[in-house]
Amino acid sequence: MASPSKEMLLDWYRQMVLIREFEETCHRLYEEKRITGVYMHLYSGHEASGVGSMAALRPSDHVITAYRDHGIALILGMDPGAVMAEMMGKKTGSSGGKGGSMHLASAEHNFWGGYAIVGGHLPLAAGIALEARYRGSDDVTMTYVGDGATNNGYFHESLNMSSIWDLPVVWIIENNGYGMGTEVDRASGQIELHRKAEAYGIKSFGRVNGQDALEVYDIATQAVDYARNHGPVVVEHVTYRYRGHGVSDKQYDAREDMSAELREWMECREPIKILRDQILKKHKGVKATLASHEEEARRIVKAAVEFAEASELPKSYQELFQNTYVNSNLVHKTDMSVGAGSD
Amino acid sequence: MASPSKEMLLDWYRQMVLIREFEETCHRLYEEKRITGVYMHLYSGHEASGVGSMAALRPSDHVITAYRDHGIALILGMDPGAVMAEMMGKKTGSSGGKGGSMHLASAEHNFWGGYAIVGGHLPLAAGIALEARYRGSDDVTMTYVGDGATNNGYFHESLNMSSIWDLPVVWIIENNGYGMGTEVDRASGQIELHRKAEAYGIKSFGRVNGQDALEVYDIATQAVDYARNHGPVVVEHVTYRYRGHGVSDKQYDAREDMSAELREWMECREPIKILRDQILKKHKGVKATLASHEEEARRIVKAAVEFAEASELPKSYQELFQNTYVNSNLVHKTDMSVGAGSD
Amino acid sequence: MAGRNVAMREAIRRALQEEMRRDENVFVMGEEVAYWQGTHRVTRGFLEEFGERRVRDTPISEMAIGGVAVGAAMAGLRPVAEFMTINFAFLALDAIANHAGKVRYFFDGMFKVPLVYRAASGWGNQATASHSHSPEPIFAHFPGVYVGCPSNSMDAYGMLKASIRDDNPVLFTESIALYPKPGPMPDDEDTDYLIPIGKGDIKREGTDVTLVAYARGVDWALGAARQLAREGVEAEVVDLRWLRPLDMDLVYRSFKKTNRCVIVEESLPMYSFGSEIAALLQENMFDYMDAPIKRVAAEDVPLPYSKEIELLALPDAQKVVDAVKEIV
Amino acid sequence: MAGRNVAMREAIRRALQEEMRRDENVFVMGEEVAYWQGTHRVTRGFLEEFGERRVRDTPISEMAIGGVAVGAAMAGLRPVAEFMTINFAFLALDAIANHAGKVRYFFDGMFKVPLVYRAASGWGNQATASHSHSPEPIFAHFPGVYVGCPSNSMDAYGMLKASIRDDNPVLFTESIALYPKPGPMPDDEDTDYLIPIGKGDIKREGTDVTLVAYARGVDWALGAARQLAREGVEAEVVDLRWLRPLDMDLVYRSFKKTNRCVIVEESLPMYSFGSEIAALLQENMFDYMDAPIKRVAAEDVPLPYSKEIELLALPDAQKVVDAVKEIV
Ligand SMILES: Cc1ncc(C[n+]2csc(CCOP(=O)(O)OP(=O)(O)O)c2C)c(N)n1
Ligand SMILES: Cc1ncc(C[n+]2csc(CCOP(=O)(O)OP(=O)(O)O)c2C)c(N)n1
Ligand SMILES: [Mg+2]
Ligand SMILES: [Mg+2]
Repeated sequence: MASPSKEMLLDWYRQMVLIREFEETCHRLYEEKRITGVYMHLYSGHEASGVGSMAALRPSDHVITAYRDHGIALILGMDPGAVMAEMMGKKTGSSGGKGGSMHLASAEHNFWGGYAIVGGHLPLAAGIALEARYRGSDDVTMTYVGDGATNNGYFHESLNMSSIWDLPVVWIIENNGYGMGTEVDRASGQIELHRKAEAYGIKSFGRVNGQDALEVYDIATQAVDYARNHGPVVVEHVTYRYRGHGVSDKQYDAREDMSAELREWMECREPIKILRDQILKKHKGVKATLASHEEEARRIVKAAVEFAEASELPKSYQELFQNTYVNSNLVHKTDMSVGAGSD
Repeated sequence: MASPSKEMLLDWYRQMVLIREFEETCHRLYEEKRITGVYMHLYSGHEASGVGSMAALRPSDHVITAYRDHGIALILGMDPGAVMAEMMGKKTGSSGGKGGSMHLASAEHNFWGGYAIVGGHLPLAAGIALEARYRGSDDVTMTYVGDGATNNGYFHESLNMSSIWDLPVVWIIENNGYGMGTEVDRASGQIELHRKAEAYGIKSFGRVNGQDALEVYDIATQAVDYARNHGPVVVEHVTYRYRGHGVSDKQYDAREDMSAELREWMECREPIKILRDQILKKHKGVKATLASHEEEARRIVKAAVEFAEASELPKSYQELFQNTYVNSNLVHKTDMSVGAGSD
Repeated sequence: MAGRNVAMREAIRRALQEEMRRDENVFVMGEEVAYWQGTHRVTRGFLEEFGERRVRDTPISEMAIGGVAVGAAMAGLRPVAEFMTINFAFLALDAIANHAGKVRYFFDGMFKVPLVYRAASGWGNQATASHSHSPEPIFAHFPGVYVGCPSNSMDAYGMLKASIRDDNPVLFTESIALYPKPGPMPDDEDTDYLIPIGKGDIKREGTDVTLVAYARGVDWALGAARQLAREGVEAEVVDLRWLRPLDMDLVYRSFKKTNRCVIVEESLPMYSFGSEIAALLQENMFDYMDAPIKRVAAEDVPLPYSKEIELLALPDAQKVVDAVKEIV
Repeated sequence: MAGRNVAMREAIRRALQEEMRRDENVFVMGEEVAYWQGTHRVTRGFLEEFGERRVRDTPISEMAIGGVAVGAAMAGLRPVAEFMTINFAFLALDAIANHAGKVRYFFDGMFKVPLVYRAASGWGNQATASHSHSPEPIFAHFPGVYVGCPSNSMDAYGMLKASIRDDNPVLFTESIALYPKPGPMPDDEDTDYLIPIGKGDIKREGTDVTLVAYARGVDWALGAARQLAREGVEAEVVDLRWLRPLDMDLVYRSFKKTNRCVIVEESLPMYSFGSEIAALLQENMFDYMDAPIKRVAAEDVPLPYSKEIELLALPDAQKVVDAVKEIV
């Protein structure tokens, strides 16, 4: 069993409390209408899944996910200010305000982005891994995919392609029990999602308690190692979403079974608390550090909000059209007769 | 082990020699340019797969397949003349000349057709089975799908849907070793195709020698029974295509490994010969019947060709537009301003 | 005949509910239509009333949703299959265009395909590029599937009912922005209120310019018409309602009177609704054209998240007014 | 500059081969591109020359073909992904329109997507309804992906090379009917012969009517022009070559001279190429219009198998001549 150092554990704690603070702040800002829009999917509850697995990566490895991407972005070290500015559609946002909550990315961090079409990022993951194989590099592509997404054709075609081409992808199924309002067993004929690997002849590392960062990390190191040296692998993280599907999800208030379930998860399987207990059990004299991480998280997120709110919205036609194409001369109002020819 | 009566066996023989005669005649007519077009995919070599499995059905059950559909049509009892006329695009064709080789169907026989988009018929199969479940009928939908098609998103989504909805579908994978020119192991990460059932929590009846009608029948009766009473099942038939992918496939001449393989199959695993040997081993005094079936096949196919060739081609705008819609008044040359409103 | 005001969402809900009560073969399937009560609340209460057999949640499997509906329809049911939004129906283009729209044809009339695909459509509200389309014209390009796009409660009610009762496949799109919009409805007892497939409607009479629109475009056109009226320009607003088949006679009649036209749509501008209507008008009404026909559509760009530039990209009444002023 | 005559298939093959020799990052993937040597023989010999690493057979997985190319391109390769025919690309509409065409935009320029999708297109030869489309306009509806459609060997060569070298995604369609058509090519040493994206071409000069076409439509237009010339009508044939972006200046220049236009395409008629070009012409060239602009396209029907009615459904030179005669 991989045993992370004290420094690593403390750093995970730092990441997890930062994510939680960031997400809960997003939630509040949305309620206050300081963040607008219709789509925002929070990572609260998922922290150990992302933090534990990405700790197994090296910087040259690749990461890609769906729209529930804030946590991944922060773990990779993206600037919280730029991420918060993106929530608000500001020019200083990490995607210049064009992408919003669902489309964070950072080329610098090998973070290939969050994507909004369910399953749509899965073949992209295979393509990114193909580039590594093509060049003979052994960088892996860590790919997060929801339980609901495993029922989509993209999942099937992408995993199969990764298998026949021996692509170094770690397919992490984040099974949080639901795709929107649909329980796993109402959506998938196979409820042990990791067993879908069988259909592709892909190695499975089975099902992992996604609320326990240590367990996640342990399996992730094996999975990453396998992918780096052999080919694709599947891992299933069992986790839970604390804030429902997304900001416009009103089911948690409406469905009593869901709120009871939520309370149960928050009380008995809270990932930050689990990690905290593990750290305190193993290491002495770290309480102050933990507290300082918590405080630091509040400070960082507060500063992020201030930065984001002080930033400007893009407003011009020039900004609207920019970056539709490389070398586009179409930087003004649509003129259908003017080509967007490059060069 | 299900043991079919002498009459059944003789009838299977009749069906198989009819198919072979029909297919080889199609091949010849195509070479002679008496059948035209670019797509025609023959069932020669596959006979036992279709005959043995469909023998497990009752008339109210449903059948659907892809473009390699001539054999299925003939087994169901469609008129060979109408089928041959369809090859030639004649008015008297079973699809009025609109569909051609890839689109045979017969509502009367619960044959829901041949389809040309790989995997495209699989959700239709689920939909047909849904109708049965919806009405509380226990009719099953026998669905044929190629090995290559199992790598397509349609396969994944359709099998999963059949599983969560307990639809009475028998998914028969006709594994003839290739999707066009691609061997199974170059296209699918899982080479035991029946094991894909695991991804959907679907019952699998494993892999069957698709050249042995008796073995096919034996498993098919169990599979149909299971589907009728419980839900979807998967069966894999290992078979072979004698005439390459389709009429425009020139690989069998070009690739020596393929022709050697073909010879091996034709010599050692020839489905008609296998059945013939089985019949002769079990039953006495049937040689004349077998011979008369062979002769009858030649007679029927010859008459079919004569009928087809004597029939007329559709030629009018009225025929071109007919049956685009139900109750369409668009039976003349396109007039984009005239609505095709029904009623 | 006009009864109480209800939101378009509710009009659609009621039409669907009544048709399900009326015909046991009608059922709904789609993502979150049952337990979640429909993402846009159109199937609110359906699970309770009709049960799991007729109100079927599906996995996130758009190809299968598209194709299962075809099979079920061929076999004799009348599926109403919902795509949560039209954007996800891109994944079902093959099922819709190549299967729903063609099985009747390539089997020369052997089968009927009486299904309705419903999909929420349109953009706005920072839904971002991949979730912001109004691509009805793309689907209407292909023969075989009718395409209906209502602009208000009454129409939505009558058009959906006609679609469900028709024996052909229909793609029925509902502008998300119009869901909450209130409008009159037929009287409660008038449950057979049907708007025939392919029948457009004059939403406002006028003599100076014809505004041709559908769905949300109709509101922009009406808004523009009110503004123009204050400046003495009387616009006639033609709501085509169906993109396939097109009620061009209605447009031509109006154009013969006004001799000027602006086409309004929420969709992208190229190879789109405005393209087709303008092409048809100049071809068939050449002698009546007093000015070029103008088009108001979304800008030719993916839709951004950020709200002000998102609004820049979208059409609105003011853009329609400006276009009219260029030609009157 | 024009070298020997070669078939368009061979011109495409050579362009692709040379670009692969020139740039190690270029590779091909698709169904049957390697061992089968390409369904249309465009990648004949590639496997032998470039090996399995750069010539990759795929499963029958169009969604993945569409999306893997996007990921590989973002990561720095230059994929040329083949859809065996454009019909199968319906299954990849989401990968193409929502991913290839938008990742650059929604990440505000963070990534480039230098890929080419190649697809055999068009109809004829009794390929039947689901295999008979020329739906380039549908794909060109969406901003983000350029669309190129050559009409002869020289253009195919120069356009494909430009597409491969461009840093934007390009959908490149090849009319099946044109594959065997011979035509001149650039000289052997001229391996940098490029036709810029968005640049159309006058294929024949004339003064009396402008025929606007692309791909196979160009041959019908040229055929019609020859026939018309015998009757004293000189048609100018504009080959737009690219459906996105459109070289409308070229069309306008021609139209200012001829004041009459017929648009020719292989595609279905509604919401299509002819629609857009006619709409643009009447809008921007109103004062130069001496007659309505006519459109010649396929009939608005799924394509049947049977050969005579299939031909009825397709455009041809005679239909173009007839359309011209209505307006000159
Ligand atoms: C193709 C497609 N269909 C439907 C949707 C709407 N949708 C967005 S998220 C979602 C649920 C996905 O669930 P899951 O994969 O489990 O991820 P989670 O949200 O739980 O992280 C759905 C149905 C979509 N975005 N794309
Ligand atoms: C979606 C789609 N992609 C590609 C094709 C071209 N194609 C036709 S048949 C075929 C091979 C299918 O192989 P398999 O499923 O094994 O069936 P078989 O021909 O062996 O019976 C391919 C690639 C198609 N018709 N549809
Ligand atoms: Mg989930
Ligand atoms: Mg096969």
